[in-house]
Amino acid sequence: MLINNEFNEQKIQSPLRYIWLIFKSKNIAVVAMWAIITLLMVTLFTPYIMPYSPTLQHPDMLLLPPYWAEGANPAHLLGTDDLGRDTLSRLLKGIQLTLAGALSITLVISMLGLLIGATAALTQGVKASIMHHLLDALLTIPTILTALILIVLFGMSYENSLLAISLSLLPQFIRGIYISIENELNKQHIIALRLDGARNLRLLRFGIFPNILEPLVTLLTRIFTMAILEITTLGFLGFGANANEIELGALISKSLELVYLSPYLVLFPGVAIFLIIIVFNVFAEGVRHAIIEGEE
Amino acid sequence: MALLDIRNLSIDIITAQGKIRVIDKANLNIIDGSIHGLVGESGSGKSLIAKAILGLHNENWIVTADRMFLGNIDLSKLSSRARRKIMGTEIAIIFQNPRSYLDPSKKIFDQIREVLPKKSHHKRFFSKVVPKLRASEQQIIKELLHKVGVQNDQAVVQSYPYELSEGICQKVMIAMAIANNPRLLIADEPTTSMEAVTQAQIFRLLYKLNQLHNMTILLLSNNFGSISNLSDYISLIYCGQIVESGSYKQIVNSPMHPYTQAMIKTIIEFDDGVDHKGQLYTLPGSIPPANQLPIGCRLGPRCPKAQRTCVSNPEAVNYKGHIIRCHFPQLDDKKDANTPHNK
Amino acid sequence: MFNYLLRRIYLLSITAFILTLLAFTIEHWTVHTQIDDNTFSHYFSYLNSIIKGDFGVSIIDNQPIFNTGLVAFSSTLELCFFAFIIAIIIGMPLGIFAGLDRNNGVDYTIMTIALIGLALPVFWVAIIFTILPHALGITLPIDGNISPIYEIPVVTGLLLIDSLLVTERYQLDAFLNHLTHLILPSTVLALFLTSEIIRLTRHAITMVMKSNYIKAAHTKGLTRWQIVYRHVLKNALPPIIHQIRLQLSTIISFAMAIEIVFSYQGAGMWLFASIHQGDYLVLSAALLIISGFILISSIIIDFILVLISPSKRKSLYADQ
Amino acid sequence: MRFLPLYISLLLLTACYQTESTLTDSLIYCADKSPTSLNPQISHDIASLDATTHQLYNRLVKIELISKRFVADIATHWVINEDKTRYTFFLRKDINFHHTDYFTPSRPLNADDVIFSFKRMLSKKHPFHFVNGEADNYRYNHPFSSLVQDIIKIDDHTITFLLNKPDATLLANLAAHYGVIHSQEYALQLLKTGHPEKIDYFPIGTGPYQFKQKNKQIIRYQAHKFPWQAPVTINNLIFDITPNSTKRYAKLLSGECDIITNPASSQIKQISKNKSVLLSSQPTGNISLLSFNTKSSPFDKKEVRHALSEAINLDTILDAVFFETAVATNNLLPKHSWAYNPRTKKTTFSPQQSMTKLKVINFDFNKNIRIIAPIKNSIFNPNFYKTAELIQSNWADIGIKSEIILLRESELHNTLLTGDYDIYLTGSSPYIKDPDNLFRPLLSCNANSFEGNSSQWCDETMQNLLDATLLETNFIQRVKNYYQLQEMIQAQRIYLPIAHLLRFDVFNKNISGLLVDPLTGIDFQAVRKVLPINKVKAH
Repeated sequence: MLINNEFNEQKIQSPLRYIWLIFKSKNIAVVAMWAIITLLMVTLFTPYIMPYSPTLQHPDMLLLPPYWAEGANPAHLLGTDDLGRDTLSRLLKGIQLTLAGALSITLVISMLGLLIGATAALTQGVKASIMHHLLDALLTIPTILTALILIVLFGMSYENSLLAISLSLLPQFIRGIYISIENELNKQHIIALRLDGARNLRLLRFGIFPNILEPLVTLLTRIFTMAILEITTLGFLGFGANANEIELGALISKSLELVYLSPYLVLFPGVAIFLIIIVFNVFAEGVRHAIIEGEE
Repeated sequence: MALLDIRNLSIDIITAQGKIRVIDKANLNIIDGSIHGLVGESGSGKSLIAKAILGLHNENWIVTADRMFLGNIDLSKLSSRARRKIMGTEIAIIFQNPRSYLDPSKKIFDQIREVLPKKSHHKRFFSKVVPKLRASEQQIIKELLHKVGVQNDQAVVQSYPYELSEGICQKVMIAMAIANNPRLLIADEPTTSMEAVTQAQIFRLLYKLNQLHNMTILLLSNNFGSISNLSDYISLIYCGQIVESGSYKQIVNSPMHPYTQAMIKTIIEFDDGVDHKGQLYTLPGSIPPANQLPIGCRLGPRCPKAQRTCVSNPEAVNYKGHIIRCHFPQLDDKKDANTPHNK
Repeated sequence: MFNYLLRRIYLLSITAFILTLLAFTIEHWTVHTQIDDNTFSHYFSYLNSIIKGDFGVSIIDNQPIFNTGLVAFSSTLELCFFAFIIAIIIGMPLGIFAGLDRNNGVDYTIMTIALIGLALPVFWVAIIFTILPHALGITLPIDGNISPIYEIPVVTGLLLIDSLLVTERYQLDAFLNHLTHLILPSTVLALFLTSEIIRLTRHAITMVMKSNYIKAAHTKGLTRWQIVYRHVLKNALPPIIHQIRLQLSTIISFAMAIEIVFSYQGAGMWLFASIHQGDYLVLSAALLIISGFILISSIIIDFILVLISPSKRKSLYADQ
Repeated sequence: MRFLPLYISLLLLTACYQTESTLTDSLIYCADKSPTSLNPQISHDIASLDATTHQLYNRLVKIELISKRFVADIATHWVINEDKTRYTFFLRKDINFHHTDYFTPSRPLNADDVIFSFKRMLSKKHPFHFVNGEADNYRYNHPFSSLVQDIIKIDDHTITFLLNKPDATLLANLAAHYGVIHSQEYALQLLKTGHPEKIDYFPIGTGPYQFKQKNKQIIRYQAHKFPWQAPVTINNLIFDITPNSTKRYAKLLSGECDIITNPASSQIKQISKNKSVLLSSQPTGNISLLSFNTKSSPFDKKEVRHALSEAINLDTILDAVFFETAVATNNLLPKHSWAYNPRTKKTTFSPQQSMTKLKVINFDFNKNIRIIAPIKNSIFNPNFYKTAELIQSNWADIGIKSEIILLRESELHNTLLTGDYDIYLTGSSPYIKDPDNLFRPLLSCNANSFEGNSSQWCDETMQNLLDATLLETNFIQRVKNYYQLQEMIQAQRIYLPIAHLLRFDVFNKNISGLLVDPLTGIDFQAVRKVLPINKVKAH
């Protein structure tokens, strides 16, 4: 007689491994992943890979075009600005500030949001109800308005703009997490777990969390995208970084006057923002698909 | 005369881990005017066959068949457009969980009206404004609903699906299915998750349709016991392989495949005297997941008669219309057909 | 139905109460800075004055803030409205195409467009648009709502209507001029909105296409377009509208950023200019005006949803 | 999808629509700043002058731009007595004031109006002397106030100016922007209603355009209903205030502006290449300066001032900040001034020499030099911060530390008065073409740092020279005195002149007849607008 569990034990891979396997087969997503790794490296090692200091002026080389255009200087790959500062270095510095800002915002929001969202979903009564109404109210305020209010209250600085953006995006994230946990809570397997006597923490860890990976990825991507867009928007409007901090949006607004003379100075930071968002979104989309297919 | 004749139907599904053959060379021969039961456990591929017949493929399916004839039309060679035409008029299908197969945002009336024999465009347009035309449609719908045993048709046609019970919904589905007098009605586990009384009603309705309107029915079920009495012919399917197929008498009286035998034994007949606290009969093991199917005869690892030969796929053998795919069938002594010889 | 209405209004009033608290706190913080024992009575007098529509007077031009804010915000709404129309006209069909033929070339192309639309920072696109007259010689206006040549008295606050009211003086010129001023800003906003609508539509369509009743519709022998037209659209619309409702505040947020680049005299420009000139009273007024609008419109949308989608009507009975 | 072509065609359709520039009776002038008031007597910034002097008002005499001669305006002719102390003017009799919805004049202009207008500046007893100006009379602080003893009405259309001493500059003063004539009748009416402040914001004058409406972004004028001069062809004159220079140029190209002022310095090259627009440039008396706070150590030593000046590369600043909107200079006076001393040398850029000089005088290289500048860019400098950054990096090259502090207007005021700064980036713009008007605020002991003397400079010989030259009637002697003064300034290096600025205006090719006087503002009197050629064809 054959053993009953003959089939079941044949290399059932762990879900993460399985997701990774599927993810690996998606070429664009893998490319995006490498791009993200490169971006992170750039962020970490900006001081070492910058060809010049971003504030160093080369008075004899003003407004150089990038290397492919006529009249370029190979010493400045992407040219220089109106004070002879190296565009590439400034761009790298800007990417560092913006990306680091957006990543830390995403990190803070995801931790706080998971905590608050899970608490709200798992508790009932007055606490949850207050939470709910507060969220409802906060969600009706446009993020840019929230950010402006907070900046006016706390004063203008890069750190404050990050704080403001975190606070303005937090309600969205909490609401998202709350809804996905709520959806999951109504499912049979949670009821089964509950009947087994599982406490809330165990419920979260084994019952809920593995099943909300997909909406979580979607939410995090959205938060990250919005964070980048808002950091740069506030920087552009002059509410974010102060004069010495070159964040991508501020870089654009400072070069605005030169847009006719050297459009590259406006184009490059915009393209950089665009690429950062694209790369992260493509990567997240790949992960999401892998998770969905893995679940199927 | 065979209404539906399918030879060597195979379905492969492409997944992240490669191609999986979920239906392996299935043959199906449905006689005109009969009720044909297709029995198999959940996930054995019954619904896939039904979908293949209707041509409802997903993109990641590869469907191949040597022949797939409905009467004298070769379904596999038709364009999707022509096939859709046939679906509307020649083949109809009803499903389990009928409510989910009804559009939640439309009233029953509009949904049934949609399947009524096609009229020319201007007539359909005028039917919205000219009360007489609309009235004639109402009449047809009323008759249809009466035919499937819905009494308060006025209330039903003005309802949304979520306001009706599953049983009524299934009756509506059947009404919609028979509206065009199709030659073949496929019933895909029509009574799952219904109450016993409703189940009986639905089966009786199907039987009546078969008897009164000579409608051929392909009845899919995972419960051998509930449909075997209804069926003229029965096929059994296990993990995408049709293991045995034959008339009711042949299958019930002289099952040859170990799986069929196991199935028949599951029908508890209390007068047989089951031992007190005795174990009910099952095959050892459980159904393998679709991505880890054994090669050769898929019952192999669970089969009480399995031998080394079972790793090769058995050929279908026909004993006077009793078709079987097994290396070691249980052959009655009475049968004098040339026994397949195995060493 | 009546119960549902009451319940919604009850929820609305709680949210509105929280909003007024927030606004009051902000105003207190920016203007008075001191919070004393009398805060409670301060709050009630504040509540009393905002119910009368009195948000104070701007320190810049001595105009009542509430009126200025309403006029500015209605300009923002005009912008959003046009962007919406453009986005729906372009985004809906694209989203439907993508959702119907998932994972093929058409889908990938459309989704790539949508991703690009989302990833482009709106203020940057707006800047690129403002140099179009220089780069391509297009003479579309890039600044303001309407040419200063036309003097439009404020009657309704909506420039689209106000500019039509002066036809005896300018014929349709003022109206057309306003429309042309709307083209570039609303196109930029529509870029974002379109990609959002494509994504939402695609998602909703895929969800509907997966459902059983679509399979059933296939077996009825309906053609693809018949199925889309009769069964898919009506069922896909409610989730799309619902999602857009949730994103109203994001859309207004983007509209405000765009306004500032185009100097379009809307809520964004109003806030921006006021903050730069140190008039912080506008913050709490803007909060109440914009959030109030979003609150009320989301309830209206909820109602529309209940009306157009029968399955949602269940909630009328199910909820308390 | 099927709507896409529709949308595109809609876009194309509107792209062919008629822009504002096709309306020939309306003209949009895009200014960079809002005027502070609509009366050039109290507001001397160029934005206010552009908006008022030539548009709303007339003066007794004016200077013809090309021949630089005085010609009649409100006065038909004038008589000067032998010792140049009595100037008698004969007025035109047919001059109407504006008819607006807030004022309807009952009589044409007469001598009362002229006397009213000048007395407002001269007499503290005048009911309007302190209107809109609080307690300070700094706004009337121009040479005119000390020049005139009295103004006498001879008859309704004849007046006489009595001077304190012989002076040839009276006509120049009367032709300056503050010599405009207001309506006395309107002023009396305002006094009666208790709103005298309206005189500067709801103006009544005799100019070719009359005031219609003003808000934060827009000022509307319309043609004078009963003009006494040749009627203007522009019916609606609109000032559209667009502070962003990039946008101003974009609006010119998109047809939303007909004329723009002050294009960004970085755009000049691009604009001069553009064939669809015309660029007009005018030298102005405006100068961009760096001033050393001579009260704070070590800037009280002229060697330090010289050495630090030599370490600054002015050519780079000119290239990077001013592009082609300014000319290099080493003199406070512009080259076109009659008192300009041609012998002034250019400061040469030589960091080495500067470093050695500093070492010789034991300069403290650890000192952190505080450079202050306004946060808002002005006509003196298109980008204060950039200029400061360049100077900072120049100094950093020879090891001098510095920090840049950008200040808002109110903070700046306080800092200047307390003297808590080392270097101040600023500029100077004289009202009239007399050199005294430039030197006095910068060098006089009586001028405080906010009024212009940001070096906190006070030197007796220099003060005496200044005072003597003002009273000097001999022209040759005056020139000699100013030559001497310029040499003294150079030797002391109180200020480092950075550049003399040009004024630029850009306009579409269909505009003609635009006159720009860098001192009194732009003049739309003779402007005509024709349909662009391609639009004419379309009609």
